[in-house]
Amino acid sequence: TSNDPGTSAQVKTNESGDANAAPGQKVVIGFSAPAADHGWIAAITNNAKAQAAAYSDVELKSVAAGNDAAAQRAAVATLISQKPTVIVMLPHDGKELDAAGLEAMKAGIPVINLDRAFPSRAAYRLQIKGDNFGMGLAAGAYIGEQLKSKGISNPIIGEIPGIDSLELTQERSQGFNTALATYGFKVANRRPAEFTADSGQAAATALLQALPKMDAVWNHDDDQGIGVLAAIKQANRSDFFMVGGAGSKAAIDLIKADSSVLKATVTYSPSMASSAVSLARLIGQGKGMNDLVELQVPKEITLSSETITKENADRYAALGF
Amino acid sequence: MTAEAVRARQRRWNLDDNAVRNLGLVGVLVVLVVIGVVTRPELYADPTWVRNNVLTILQQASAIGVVTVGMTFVIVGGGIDLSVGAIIALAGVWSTTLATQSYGALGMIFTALVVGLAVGVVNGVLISYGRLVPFIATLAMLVSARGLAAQISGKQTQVSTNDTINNLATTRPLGIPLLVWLLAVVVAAGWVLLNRTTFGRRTVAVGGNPEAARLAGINVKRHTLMLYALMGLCCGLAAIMLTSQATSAQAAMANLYELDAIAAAIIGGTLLSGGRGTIVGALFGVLVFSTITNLFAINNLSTEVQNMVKGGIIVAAVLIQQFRYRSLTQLLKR
Amino acid sequence: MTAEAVRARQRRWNLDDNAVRNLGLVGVLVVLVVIGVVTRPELYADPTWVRNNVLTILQQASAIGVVTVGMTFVIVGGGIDLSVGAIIALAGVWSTTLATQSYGALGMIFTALVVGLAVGVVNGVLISYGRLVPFIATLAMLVSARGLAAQISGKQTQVSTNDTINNLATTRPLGIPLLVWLLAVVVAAGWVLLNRTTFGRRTVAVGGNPEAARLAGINVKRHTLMLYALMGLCCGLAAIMLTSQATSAQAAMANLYELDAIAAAIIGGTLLSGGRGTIVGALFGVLVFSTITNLFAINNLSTEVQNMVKGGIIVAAVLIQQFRYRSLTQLLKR
Amino acid sequence: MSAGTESRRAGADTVLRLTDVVKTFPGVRALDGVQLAVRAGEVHCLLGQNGAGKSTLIKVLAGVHHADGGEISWLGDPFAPATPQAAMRAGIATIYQELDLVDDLSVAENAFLGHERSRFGFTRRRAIATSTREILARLGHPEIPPHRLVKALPAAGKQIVSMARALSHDARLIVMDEPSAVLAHDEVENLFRIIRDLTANGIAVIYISHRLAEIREIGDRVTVLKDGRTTAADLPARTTPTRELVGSMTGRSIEYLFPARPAEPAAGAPVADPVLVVQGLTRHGEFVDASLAVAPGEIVGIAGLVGSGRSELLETIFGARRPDAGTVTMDGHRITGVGSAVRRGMGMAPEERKSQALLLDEPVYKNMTLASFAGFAHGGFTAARDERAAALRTADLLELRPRDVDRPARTLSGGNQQKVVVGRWLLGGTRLLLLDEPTRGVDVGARAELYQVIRGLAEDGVAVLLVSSEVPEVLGLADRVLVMREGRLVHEAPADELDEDTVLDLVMAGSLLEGEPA
Ligand SMILES: Nc1ncnc2c1ncn2[C@@H]1O[C@H](COP(=O)(O)OP(=O)(O)OP(=O)(O)O)[C@@H](O)[C@H]1O
Ligand SMILES: Nc1ncnc2c1ncn2[C@@H]1O[C@H](COP(=O)(O)OP(=O)(O)OP(=O)(O)O)[C@@H](O)[C@H]1O
Ligand SMILES: [Mg+2]
Ligand SMILES: [Mg+2]
Repeated sequence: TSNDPGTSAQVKTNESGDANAAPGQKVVIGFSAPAADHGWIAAITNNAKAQAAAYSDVELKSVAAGNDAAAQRAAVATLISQKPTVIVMLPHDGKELDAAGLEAMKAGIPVINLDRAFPSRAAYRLQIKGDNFGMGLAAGAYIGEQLKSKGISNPIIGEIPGIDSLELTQERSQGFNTALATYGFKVANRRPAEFTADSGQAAATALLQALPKMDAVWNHDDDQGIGVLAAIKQANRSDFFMVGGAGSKAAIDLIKADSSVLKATVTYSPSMASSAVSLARLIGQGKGMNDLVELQVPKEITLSSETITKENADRYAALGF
Repeated sequence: MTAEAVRARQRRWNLDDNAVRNLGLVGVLVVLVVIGVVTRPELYADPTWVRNNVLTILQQASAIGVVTVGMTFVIVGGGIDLSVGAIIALAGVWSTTLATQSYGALGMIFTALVVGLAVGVVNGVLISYGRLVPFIATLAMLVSARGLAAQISGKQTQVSTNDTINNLATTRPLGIPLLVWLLAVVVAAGWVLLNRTTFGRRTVAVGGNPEAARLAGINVKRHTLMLYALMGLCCGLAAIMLTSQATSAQAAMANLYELDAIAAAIIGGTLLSGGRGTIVGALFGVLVFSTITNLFAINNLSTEVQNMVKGGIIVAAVLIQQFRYRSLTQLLKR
Repeated sequence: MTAEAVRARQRRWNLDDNAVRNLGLVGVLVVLVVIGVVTRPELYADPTWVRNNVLTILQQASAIGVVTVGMTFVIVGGGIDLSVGAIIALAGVWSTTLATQSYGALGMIFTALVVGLAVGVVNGVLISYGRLVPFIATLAMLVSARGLAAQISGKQTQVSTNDTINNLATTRPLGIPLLVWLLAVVVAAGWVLLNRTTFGRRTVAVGGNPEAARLAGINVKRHTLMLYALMGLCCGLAAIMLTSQATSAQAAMANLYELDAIAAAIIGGTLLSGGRGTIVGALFGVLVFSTITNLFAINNLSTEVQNMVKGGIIVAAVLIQQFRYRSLTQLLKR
Repeated sequence: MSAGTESRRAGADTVLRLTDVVKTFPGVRALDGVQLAVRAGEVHCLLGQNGAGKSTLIKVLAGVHHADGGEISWLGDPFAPATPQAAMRAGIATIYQELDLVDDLSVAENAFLGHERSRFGFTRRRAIATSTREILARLGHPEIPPHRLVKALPAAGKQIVSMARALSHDARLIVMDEPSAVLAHDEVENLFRIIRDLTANGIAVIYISHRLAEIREIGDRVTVLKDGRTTAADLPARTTPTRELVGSMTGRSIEYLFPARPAEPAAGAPVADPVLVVQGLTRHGEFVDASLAVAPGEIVGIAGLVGSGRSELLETIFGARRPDAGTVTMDGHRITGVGSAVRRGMGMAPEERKSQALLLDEPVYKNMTLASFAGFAHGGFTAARDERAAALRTADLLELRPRDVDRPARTLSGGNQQKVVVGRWLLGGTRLLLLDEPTRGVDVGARAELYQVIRGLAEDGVAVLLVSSEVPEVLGLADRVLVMREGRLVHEAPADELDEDTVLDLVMAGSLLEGEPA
């Protein structure tokens, strides 16, 4: 989150000087991600572009994918007809764009499936994604630990997810509930927002009104969290602590300052886009990952969700978006 | 029966026309509150909570309420504006750029109002002088304005660092949130403007029968333009209100406000085809929606159940209101 | 002037009324294609690509095209339907539950059509017999149907494992995608229904002058009900088409299809207030939108620029069409 | 009582009988015990003031409204049509006072709307075109093409289509609610020919009109309504003295229809400069090279057939249409649009009250002050009380019935709506009044009042330009008469130098609907 866009891309620079970094044969990467009016997706696109720019042998053909799955299908169709070396695709919905992935693979273009998974294993060459379930688990575990250590046995826990009809939201909530269940806790009230600050404010206001006493709340997304924090301030409440999600720079700073109810955030980093572009280049050039024995890039990579707290905030400051 | 008697009855009937509709909405509100009391008695047992809850409902209704007042004018004047959410987003984003924020709170407010007004004027010009159908012109504006907002914000959520702005949402003169005062002022001004001024009279005429208005010497095009400009101004104000509430603005903010505002206006008794509408009804319409949201929250309904129930409540609200309306006028008839 | 002259002029003028509008849209389409050719000559140099591109545009237009045909009927009949996207989602989700999928392709198609029809009937009953304003009734349905769809799908994207359904989107009889054939059939049927049957003529009467229709002995309520039922059926069909394209369905699918369909119908020359509309125009309206999307894709515009430009193109398209329309009729008038 | 004897005498003949029929609207008893007996093959005229309940009565017959009390028997059986369709099936066809056509359907489709000929749901376009052509020929208008859209027809043409629809049913009774209001002289003759045809075949006709001359020519018997009650029945249409008819309608007698013209100004007295000067005004296809002038205190009438372009000329003078050539000046100032026209003190009462003049859902007083509310207002705030008072004065002047300016305009009868439209320009400082068919649908009593008002305005120095299809009205009211034919002003003379036949000769040299070239 920032008022001046594009200054904070997460890029792997070539300091290590390993062999893979040496310029190789030219790779054209087709890139498609949904229309971004949300900080996280904007960061995904920015990261991909910045990472591609860091390589002299990579050309990124970015295709904006419009507002829904159908638009993205159309965009990918035109992308395929232009025959890039590799396609990196963050689909609107993995299941809905499964067919598009299959089509590209059939046309001989390796597909790197970013973040939202295609169900068919034949639809991608590499899948690199965050761990939504794990994110919920991490948030739940943190909250459970904190409450347990405070000796609260019957806590009131609130949850503010993002757009509720998305599968990723469901996975996060499931992970959250699973972790809480191990402590014998459960969510008292759940008010979804829409990944925007104003909807976050509305949802949080409603939640606070419904729970005059609360011990902890998990807000799935740091961007909408700006509104959530504002609502908490407007309601003049401080009887609980809050955990965020995704790991925005503003959230990390706030955690470090320890000046608000926000005590932690669980990551879901858009840096995966940078990694995807790096690996797309390797796949295009037929190279493997140096630290692995395998000659080729593996088929699936899942980022783990980490918990950022006051203690480790410094280390993560650079990864905030 | 004597002419006098007829007239007296007639006047009574007319008086009750809108009042009865509003009464129906008050009934709906009461029913919603009663459901709340019955389902969560422990919450309603606490007077502080109740007072807070009322203020929360009002505060959450404030921005959309301001938009609905503007929308009522546009619809009464025979138009429609689908771009209100987009205008709010554009005004909000524009007024929270680093450059604008450097001018301080007044600069930000000024920017939001001017951007809203300007977009409204463009809408108005397209519709009145370009002769575009309002639906199409404002739909195009919706798409364009959101695009421009995304461009300006770099698709980032822009945080407001201006304390004056951010505090608007937390200030409570006389114990009532400033935003609620603002809503009250806008509603009162809207009521006077619609019912007691020549501007309002022209609005009704232009929406009710544009040809008749034109032949009576009213400048229909200019008036239409002014209606959309007014709408834009309301959106600019709402943008400030929302920005202060969320302490930030972004291109996707105020999503689908157009539908909410139109629905609230219509439920309040405004005729979608123009020529008739009430500001008080619009306010009640907004409050019904805001109260429904509150009711769902305190009962922790899941989104999908919420949605299913919400559709039903809307239908029921209109039916109740219609039923009351019909049966009451029936009674008055005898 | 002589009566003959008047009559001859009248005939010429009438003939051109809709044709001229459609001509304007064809002009807009040509301009869009020319822009494509100019900006990406290397793509247009390849005949196979061009052929494929045309088919892609048509295929992408197929589902929304079917919805727009239904929407044209509803609007011509004096109504509006905001719930089309939600109906598609509900029908799509319902027909891809594991239980439904176990009945095979026919079971799925049947389910989608019946669900669409049923929701349409509910809309129709609320509007005609419940006397709800169409805007409110279908808005409530939008909210409820999406909620129900989320409930049924458990908010998961439901994958279709039925090859017959999935292959609908890839089959190409005579080299033309099956979905395009379907669109063609629906458009042709819609044209005949609107222009050559009592149902269609009564639709014009009900929308154009409901009082006159009632006085002429038409059962306006029943007819209105049938219009929404027809709309629902179109949505059911569109749900199948979209499901086969995405090989899956989910509660959020066909998002904002209502706005697209209404916009396409209006741009095609259908009067939002009812009583006039053309099926061919609606088709052109859909094609304009689909071509714009394609143009953006091949030029790789970013979404925000796309949106900004799109609004402008919509306005320009309507202005061009209006300009041609006016100046041509002006010419014919002399 | 007399209705009772009558029916006993010719009971077998009586097809329709209404006894004590009552119909109430919110706040109004529109029908308050109506008696009516109609025989087969007769033309039964309904007379009554504006708002007497005539239209309501026929809507009850047509199944549009449902009676709250009383009995109706049709062909000897009790009858209470639930829907318009039921009435039509029973053999009652209706031509309504307000046009009931669908603009975007063709002539043939309108004629057969609701009972389309179809095969498996497909309209038989050729069949209905053929039938429509036959009916139109029977109506004397073979030149109206069945496939033309109704919106492209002039008002008179639409009336013909309404009649065609009534004739397309196999009716035993045809009800006509002021069918002649939008017809010109020759068209009325044609209408009468058709009515005679119908009655010769044993079909009964209920005929409503405010023109006594027509009733005398075509009617057999007259029933008079007043305030929703039958006040006289079974009057012979041809022989009942006018005094008696008007008396039972209004409860008083009308001595002079037209007010006397003021004495001629002494010869040589300075003639006032004209307020309005129109020069060479042209709109292609509507009217050509129209030049005229109107002086303060002068009433200038324009006579002509329906479709001769008078309305268009008036609207163009008012600035509501843009001229292709020519100028309009008021007091030497160019008029470029409605705004400037109204500012200079011009007012126009347009021809189509519903579509061009009224806010149907707004109260009467707001309709009356639509052009003048800004003048009543103080600093942008409206003065509703002053407006209501002024509107009430006008309502009294024009005998508005009911005399209630707070009810929505929609609930007024047609004639009373017309009074509201004219009344609008009696408020405020109008200096030039353009009147397009100001008495369409207005009853005899109110008409006399209206003439008085117009004359009174002229005496106060207001200039009046009057368009009317009723030649006696133009001759009786105007000081000077212009005759318009096919878009051209063909003759000009002081009113007292013209008589009805002369004007008709001038006007009839060619009629648009007849299709003969001039
Ligand atoms: N829909 C309605 N609601 C309320 N009052 C009505 C309605 N329709 C008619 N009225 C009232 O009923 C009375 C009779 O009206 P009606 O139209 O039958 O008069 P009419 O005899 O046809 O007059 P005119 O000669 O002016 O056409 C009037 O007082 C009128 O205001
Ligand atoms: N909707 C229309 N479309 C095309 N031409 C029309 C239309 N209405 C009228 N006209 C033409 O305009 C001319 C004048 O029509 P209109 O009947 O209004 O004349 P008028 O003299 O004002 O008659 P009235 O006695 O009804 O006032 C005629 O040539 C007619 O054919
Ligand atoms: Mg009448
Ligand atoms: Mg005329």
